Amino acid sequence: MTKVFTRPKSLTDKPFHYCPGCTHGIVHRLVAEAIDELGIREKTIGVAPVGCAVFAYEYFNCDMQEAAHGRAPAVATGIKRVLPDRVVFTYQGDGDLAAIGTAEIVHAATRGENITVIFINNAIYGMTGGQMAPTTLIGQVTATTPYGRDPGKAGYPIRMSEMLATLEGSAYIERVSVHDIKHINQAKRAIKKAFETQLAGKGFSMVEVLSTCPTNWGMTPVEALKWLEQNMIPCYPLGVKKEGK
Amino acid sequence: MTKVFTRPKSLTDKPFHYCPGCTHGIVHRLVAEAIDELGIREKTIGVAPVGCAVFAYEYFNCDMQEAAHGRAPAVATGIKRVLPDRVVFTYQGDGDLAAIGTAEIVHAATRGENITVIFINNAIYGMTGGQMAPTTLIGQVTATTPYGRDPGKAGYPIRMSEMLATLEGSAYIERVSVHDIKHINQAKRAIKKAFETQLAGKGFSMVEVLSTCPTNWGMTPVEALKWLEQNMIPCYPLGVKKEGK
Amino acid sequence: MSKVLMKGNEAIAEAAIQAGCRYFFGYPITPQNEIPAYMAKRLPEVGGCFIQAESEVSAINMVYGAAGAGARVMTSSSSPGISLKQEGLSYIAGAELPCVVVNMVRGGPGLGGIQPAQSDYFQATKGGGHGDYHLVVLAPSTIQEAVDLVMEGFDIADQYRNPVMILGDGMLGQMMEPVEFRPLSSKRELPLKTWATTGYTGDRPRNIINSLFIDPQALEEHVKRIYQKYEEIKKNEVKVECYNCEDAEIIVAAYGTTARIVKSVIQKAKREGINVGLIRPITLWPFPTSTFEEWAQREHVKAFMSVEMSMGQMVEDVRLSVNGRKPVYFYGRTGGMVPEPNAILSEIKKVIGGVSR
Amino acid sequence: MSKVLMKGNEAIAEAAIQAGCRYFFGYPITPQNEIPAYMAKRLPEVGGCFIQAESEVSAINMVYGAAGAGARVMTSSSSPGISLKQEGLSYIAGAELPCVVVNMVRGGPGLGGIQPAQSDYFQATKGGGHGDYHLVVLAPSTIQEAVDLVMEGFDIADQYRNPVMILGDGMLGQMMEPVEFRPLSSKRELPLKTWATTGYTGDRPRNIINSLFIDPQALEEHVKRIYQKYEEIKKNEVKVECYNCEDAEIIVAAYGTTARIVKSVIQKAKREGINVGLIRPITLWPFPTSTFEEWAQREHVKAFMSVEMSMGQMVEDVRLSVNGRKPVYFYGRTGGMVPEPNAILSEIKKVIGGVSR
Amino acid sequence: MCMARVIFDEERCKGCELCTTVCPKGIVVMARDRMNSKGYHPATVIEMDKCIGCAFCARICPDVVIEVEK
Amino acid sequence: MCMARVIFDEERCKGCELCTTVCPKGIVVMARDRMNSKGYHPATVIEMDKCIGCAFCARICPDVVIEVEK
Amino acid sequence: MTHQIIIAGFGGQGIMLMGQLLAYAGMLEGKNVSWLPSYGPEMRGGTANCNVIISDEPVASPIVTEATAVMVMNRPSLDRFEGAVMRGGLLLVNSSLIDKKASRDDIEVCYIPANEIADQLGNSRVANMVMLGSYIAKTGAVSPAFVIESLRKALGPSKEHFITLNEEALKRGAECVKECVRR
Amino acid sequence: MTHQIIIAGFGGQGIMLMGQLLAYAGMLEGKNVSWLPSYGPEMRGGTANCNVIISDEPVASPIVTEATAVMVMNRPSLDRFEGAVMRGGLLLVNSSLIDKKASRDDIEVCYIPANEIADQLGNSRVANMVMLGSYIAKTGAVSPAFVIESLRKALGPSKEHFITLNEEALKRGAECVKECVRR
Ligand SMILES: Cc1ncc(C[n+]2csc(CCOP(=O)(O)OP(=O)(O)O)c2C)c(N)n1
Ligand SMILES: Cc1ncc(C[n+]2csc(CCOP(=O)(O)OP(=O)(O)O)c2C)c(N)n1
Ligand code: SF4
Ligand code: SF4
Ligand code: SF4
Ligand code: SF4
Repeated sequence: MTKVFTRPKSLTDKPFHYCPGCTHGIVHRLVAEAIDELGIREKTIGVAPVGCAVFAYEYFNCDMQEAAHGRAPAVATGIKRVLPDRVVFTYQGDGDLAAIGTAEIVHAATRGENITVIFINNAIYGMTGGQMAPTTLIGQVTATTPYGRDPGKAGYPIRMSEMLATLEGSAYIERVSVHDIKHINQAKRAIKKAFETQLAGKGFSMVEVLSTCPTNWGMTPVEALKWLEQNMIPCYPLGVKKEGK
Repeated sequence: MTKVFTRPKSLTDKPFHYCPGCTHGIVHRLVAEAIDELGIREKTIGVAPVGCAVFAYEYFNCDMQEAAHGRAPAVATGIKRVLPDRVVFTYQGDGDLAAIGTAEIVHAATRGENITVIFINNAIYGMTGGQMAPTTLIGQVTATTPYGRDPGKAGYPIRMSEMLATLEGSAYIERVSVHDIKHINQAKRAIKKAFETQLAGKGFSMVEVLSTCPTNWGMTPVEALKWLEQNMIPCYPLGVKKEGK
Repeated sequence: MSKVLMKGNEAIAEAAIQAGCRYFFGYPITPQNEIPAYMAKRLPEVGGCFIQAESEVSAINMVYGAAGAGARVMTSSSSPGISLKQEGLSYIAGAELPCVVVNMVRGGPGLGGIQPAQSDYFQATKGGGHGDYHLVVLAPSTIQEAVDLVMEGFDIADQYRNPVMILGDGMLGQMMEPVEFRPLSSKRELPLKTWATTGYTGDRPRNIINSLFIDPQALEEHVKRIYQKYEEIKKNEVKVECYNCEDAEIIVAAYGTTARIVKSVIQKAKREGINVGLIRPITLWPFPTSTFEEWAQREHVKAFMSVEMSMGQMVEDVRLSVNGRKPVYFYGRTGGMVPEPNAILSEIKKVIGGVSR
Repeated sequence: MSKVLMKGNEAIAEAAIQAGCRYFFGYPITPQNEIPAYMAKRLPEVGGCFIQAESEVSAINMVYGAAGAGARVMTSSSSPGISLKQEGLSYIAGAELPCVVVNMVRGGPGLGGIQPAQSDYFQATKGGGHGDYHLVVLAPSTIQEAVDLVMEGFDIADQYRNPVMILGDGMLGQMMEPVEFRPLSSKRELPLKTWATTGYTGDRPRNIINSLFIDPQALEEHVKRIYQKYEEIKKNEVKVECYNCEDAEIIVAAYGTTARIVKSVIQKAKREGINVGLIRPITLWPFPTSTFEEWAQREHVKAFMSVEMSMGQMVEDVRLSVNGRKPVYFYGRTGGMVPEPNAILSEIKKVIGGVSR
Repeated sequence: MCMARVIFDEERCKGCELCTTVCPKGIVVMARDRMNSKGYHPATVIEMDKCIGCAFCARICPDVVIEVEK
Repeated sequence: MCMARVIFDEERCKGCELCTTVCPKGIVVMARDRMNSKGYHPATVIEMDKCIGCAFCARICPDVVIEVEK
Repeated sequence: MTHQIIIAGFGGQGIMLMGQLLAYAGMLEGKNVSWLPSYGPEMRGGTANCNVIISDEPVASPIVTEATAVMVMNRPSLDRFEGAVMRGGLLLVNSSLIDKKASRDDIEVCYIPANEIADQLGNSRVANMVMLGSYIAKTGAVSPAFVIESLRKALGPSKEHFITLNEEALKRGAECVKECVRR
Repeated sequence: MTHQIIIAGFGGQGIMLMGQLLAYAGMLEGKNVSWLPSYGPEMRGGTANCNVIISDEPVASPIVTEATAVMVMNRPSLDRFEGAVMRGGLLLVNSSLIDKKASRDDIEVCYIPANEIADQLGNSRVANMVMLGSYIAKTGAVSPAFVIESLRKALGPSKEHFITLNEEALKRGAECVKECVRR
């Protein structure tokens, strides 16, 4: 018998600290698989965010930098400009990328910075205990929208992929989900393609992954996947948002 | 004989400090005229940026706050939340709004903050002596793109109006120009409409005004208007980008 | 009024509301998340407004706008977030706007950790932002004191048109104690906010909130005027607790949570026949310099020791105050480690041994 | 090598390039705009890379990334922009990354003005960011010294893996003086950057650039290790100039541009028969404490006076060093006003009058 | 009969049950009878001979608990 | 003949010449013979009787130098 | 008299609530009290513990380093906090989940089958109240009536039906502690 | 000997360049020199001035408060800087643009019709070089040859044809200064 599914080499042995059923783990694995398959682990440098994925540097088996909250695209820019032949990726949550890090992601994209961004949209701030994210759905109850997100006061969910797709420097942007096997496979293809975009020197690539936070959504992991499918996807349509040149 | 054209009441008597032929002056006047015509001067609070318009608080004859560089939308948010029945506007350059203030403008827009933004796109940093702005055209020579803006290194011109139009909270966004009388008149209509949008409580409104910086472009004022028409408009198409509900 | 048992963070939020604060702009960060969460829940009930800003930078600038519009307004954060607010704080001080800013300090530098620390003392008291300015810095030691100081903090801010910082730490924010929301003991005559930008109807000069003075002479005058205000604050607002200082051989300087631990140590020391005093600055700026000066002149006081959850920051202000009259020692833990009573006591014994040798 | 006449800002930029700096991330702000402009022009010529970042926050985080990748990298700004970099600086210090940061100080607080000032001393030396850390702060007084210190600054940064700040002011940045780009007099053995994230090929442990230590004990150990490094720096890197101190009745402490003005004053005073000395800290952190200690013990020195373009910041470090042995006075102008020689002299005379009375 | 096998690194399992929802054969279940050292009931396969080696369980597992052989 | 008049606040003029480019009658010119205290040659109208009061000059003037009567 | 208490267990066992109820009850009795949680970055599945002080004197440090009593609800907590009990102090062990015995002989140890009793009551989630009942009965630190009043406050009026269950749990905990053995 | 010079005029009159050429020439002569501009926020139309020091000693403060010589190219500069000339010092006034006379009588004042001379040379933009020529001739602070060498550096090789014009301007300035009157 041969192994048909095994732990990717680009993950360390360290068990994830994520909550049970948290899809951060799935996406970590997909990223690692893509890196393995492209054979680029030795030349990949990852940038971890501040968010639940803050310990990503302990999981990805490549050189890593831990960025300040929201600044991963700037940090990645610094690395990539020094080492243009290396592969540089960031892994960021929606608080990190779509709130405090808005300027950094917009300008990395408009600069056409040749990096890959893995963007975890779980509609909430996980690490700090379930506050509203810019991606929180209308009506969604969080620690800082106790009466449900009211767009009149707290604004509307932000579609980062669509917004960044308007920028000339973005080369490849796709939104995927990991709520079932079919979508996990599609997510994997997208992530791989994002890295390939970078390898081809085409510029900024980003994959937005709709994800769950069972803990702060107050659901079981299984319920959370269902909620994602039923509530997030209608608000955040899946698919390729940009595919350049 | 009656006055058919006179200094608007919403401008103080103070002469502008702007360079000869700088269109900041035109836009100031248009804003003041709109405020006059809507009869809202007494309930208007303006927010000045850091940029050549930093002294705007000396020119607009209403209560004013001077914001930190890029933060005018946040300052305006603070004011508007405290005084929801007042009219609050910001006046910002492209360094202020499209570079350091990216996060603030994106989130004011996505929050549907009921404020009006006058956005001066002159493709350069005026006050600091002619550095590249995010809006600088490809090939344009500036103090920090001495070899011309190379998108491979310094990125692409950013179209803020188009980008912000993707956000649900933005109610009215139009791009105008002031390079001739016809366009000045159109700019005036747009600015007035932006204030009306706020008065109607519809949410975030912004008018992007293509403008000149003869000094840092190294042109006479007359040449600069021509350059604007011939070079900026093709890159920044005029027109309404968003008109909501 | 009766006492309620509350978390420090929640009590601080409630105190702000009771002080008339109706606007809160913040961004999540451990260990102060209960403050925005409480505000998000309570402010709509009292007709106020809570916004979760897109960042700490935005939050402090929303505070600027709201304060300039005449409102009582607060923000809170913890160390890295407070660093991001430094430009804004400098602007607020420069434009002379009143507001209250809470820093529930955690271990640093960088991302550091989330356990309690006092390593933002320098940043808070010397001006983490650029230029000549000061925050009024209040360092509560109990939740009751936190509540009282928040309420008074809003008054101080309004009276002097200056930002006030509440410097707590993760422990103070997370612990629960009984607390009473009571009217301030001293009522201040607060000036009307005639300077606020509320609309220029012509019945007063046009109001401008600003910190730009392009003429250096004008800027210098502006700064000097602010510094005259600071002299007033130094004269009127110093708060300090002296505990067991009479007959003390050694006086410990400690603030906030650390001061509580030192009190435990003092009781312990007493049982062992050692007389230890505590000077607990409640205002870190203005610093209770003269209190230290006075005790430094007492014969029985042989030495001072600053105990902090840092690598040694307040100790500089202690040294400046003691000014060479007596030796000043330091003991600290940092990075989220809390000094243990026994360790402090043994440091004290070492110093006493050394001094009397 | 021959001398060239250069603006301070441009000379600093060129010095960085000569020191092997190939990456610059910055954002425009007066009065340092010549630095990014020069870098934008020169870096492509030497195979380097200039990026005008979208903000100072981004710039300092690009520096973090590039430094972590092993490059010599610089950023520069002026006061408000430096405030925005405080979080990033704290991260860089926490992650122990070498880099050089230039602050061409202007008047504050807030937007303030654009004329030269020294009112960011506290921010630079005490840690404007959160947590326990220090920058090495170098304060050149001439353009030649600026050039030399920038070049050595990169070495210091690399040797200790710590950010180095060049603290200038608008005047130093804007003026021209002859300058020579010469090799450093002392060559250091610099450690290889084996810790840099350049790709994990397996021939070394996996490299991680990080400042997060969730376990407080680990964070404390980390901080203490950094502070041991600081002790090394204090031992090895203090730089100070003593000028005319022998026989001086009064010693003035001044740094940077102000020290130049004080030298003019000293010459003037000499002509009037007054003996004034100058201690000019070149490293503001580590501060030349022992130099002050030594001179404070001399009989002939009756007093110290700190002269600054601020409301009084370095004076605290002077007091801490003198530690009560002699009185310490302060004279300052701020907000972009430059102290006039005559005014300084008359302050000196007042002090001498007071002390000898 | 398909020659396939799944191996659970039970210590890593957090009992989230996601794997149990995707198995086309319905053979992945939670081992209610035992707990790992983290206090979770681990997932397991009861009728291994039914396994077709599709690796769905492995692919959805957020904690990389499962290896599949075929 | 159109009864219209433009009035220049010459001290405010910065000599940018924009007004001269938009006048449909071509009557706005720079007064090369004089300078205001800021050192600029101000704009002026030579043949006022040709003015139709369209206010184009006023509308493009960045410094609100011009008033128009009709 | 000063009670210095440490309570520890898994997250989800109601550790924090136990401490808060104790503190609240102490406050209702007019004592000085404090409650201090340990807080960490993990959202779920971590360990939880808190310090409670109930005292006639004002509370100086809220940190308990020498506990008059420690309650451990799971095995790792026993290992970690057994040493924190002061000489002569009290250790309460949830014997339902902890098969090990305590190792010190200078303290009093009681084994409370808290989960078993809770299961008997039909709701394993009240194991914490069983343990609390034992503690109160053993030490008299606060009166059970005040604990119930506190619980009523904490749960809100809608959960009145839970109160009876919790009251019962407290009582059963109190009864069971009588079997406690001094070693 | 220390020359402490202030040069002032409109932005655009080449004030800054005058100062830089002086400093550069001083450096080429082996003197210690410094050049300090005043800088402001306005991009255009403001006034411009700079301080130059040329000295045998190392330059302490680069700020000139008591000038050995002041050159004013426009009227506002005369008003502002006349007082900065040290007793016995030199004031050079661009009489083409300044109709007023200096008011002090404890200094030497020369009136140079710099713009007129420049216009005669066919390029009003070299008025600054005329003024510089006068200053150099009057004080001998630096040699004209070094000024020309400096100019060559500043302009770059492509502008060689300008050099002759500037040389001529320097010379004419030098000549005209002979008519200077001590008041
Ligand atoms: C400057 C700063 N602000 C705030 C924080 C606190 N913080 C840590 S993680 C986080 C949000 C994380 O949310 P998200 O990016 O959505 O990631 P998730 O945890 O959901 O994966 C915040 C606000 C911080 N560490 N630094
Ligand atoms: C935090 C901060 N960074 C930088 C500056 C310097 N600065 C002043 S204005 C300006 C840019 C202005 O450009 P823009 O917004 O395009 O306006 P314009 O001057 O062209 O009207 C900059 C970078 C500052 N004052 N504060
Ligand atoms: S808090 Fe949410 S995002 Fe974070 S690890 Fe837990 S489930 Fe995942
Ligand atoms: S620098 Fe440019 S934008 Fe600024 S006032 Fe002058 S012309 Fe206008
Ligand atoms: S998906 Fe993984 S972690 Fe979840 S129950 Fe199955 S094996 Fe365990
Ligand atoms: S447009 Fe205005 S400022 Fe320009 S020349 Fe005409 S009147 Fe003067």
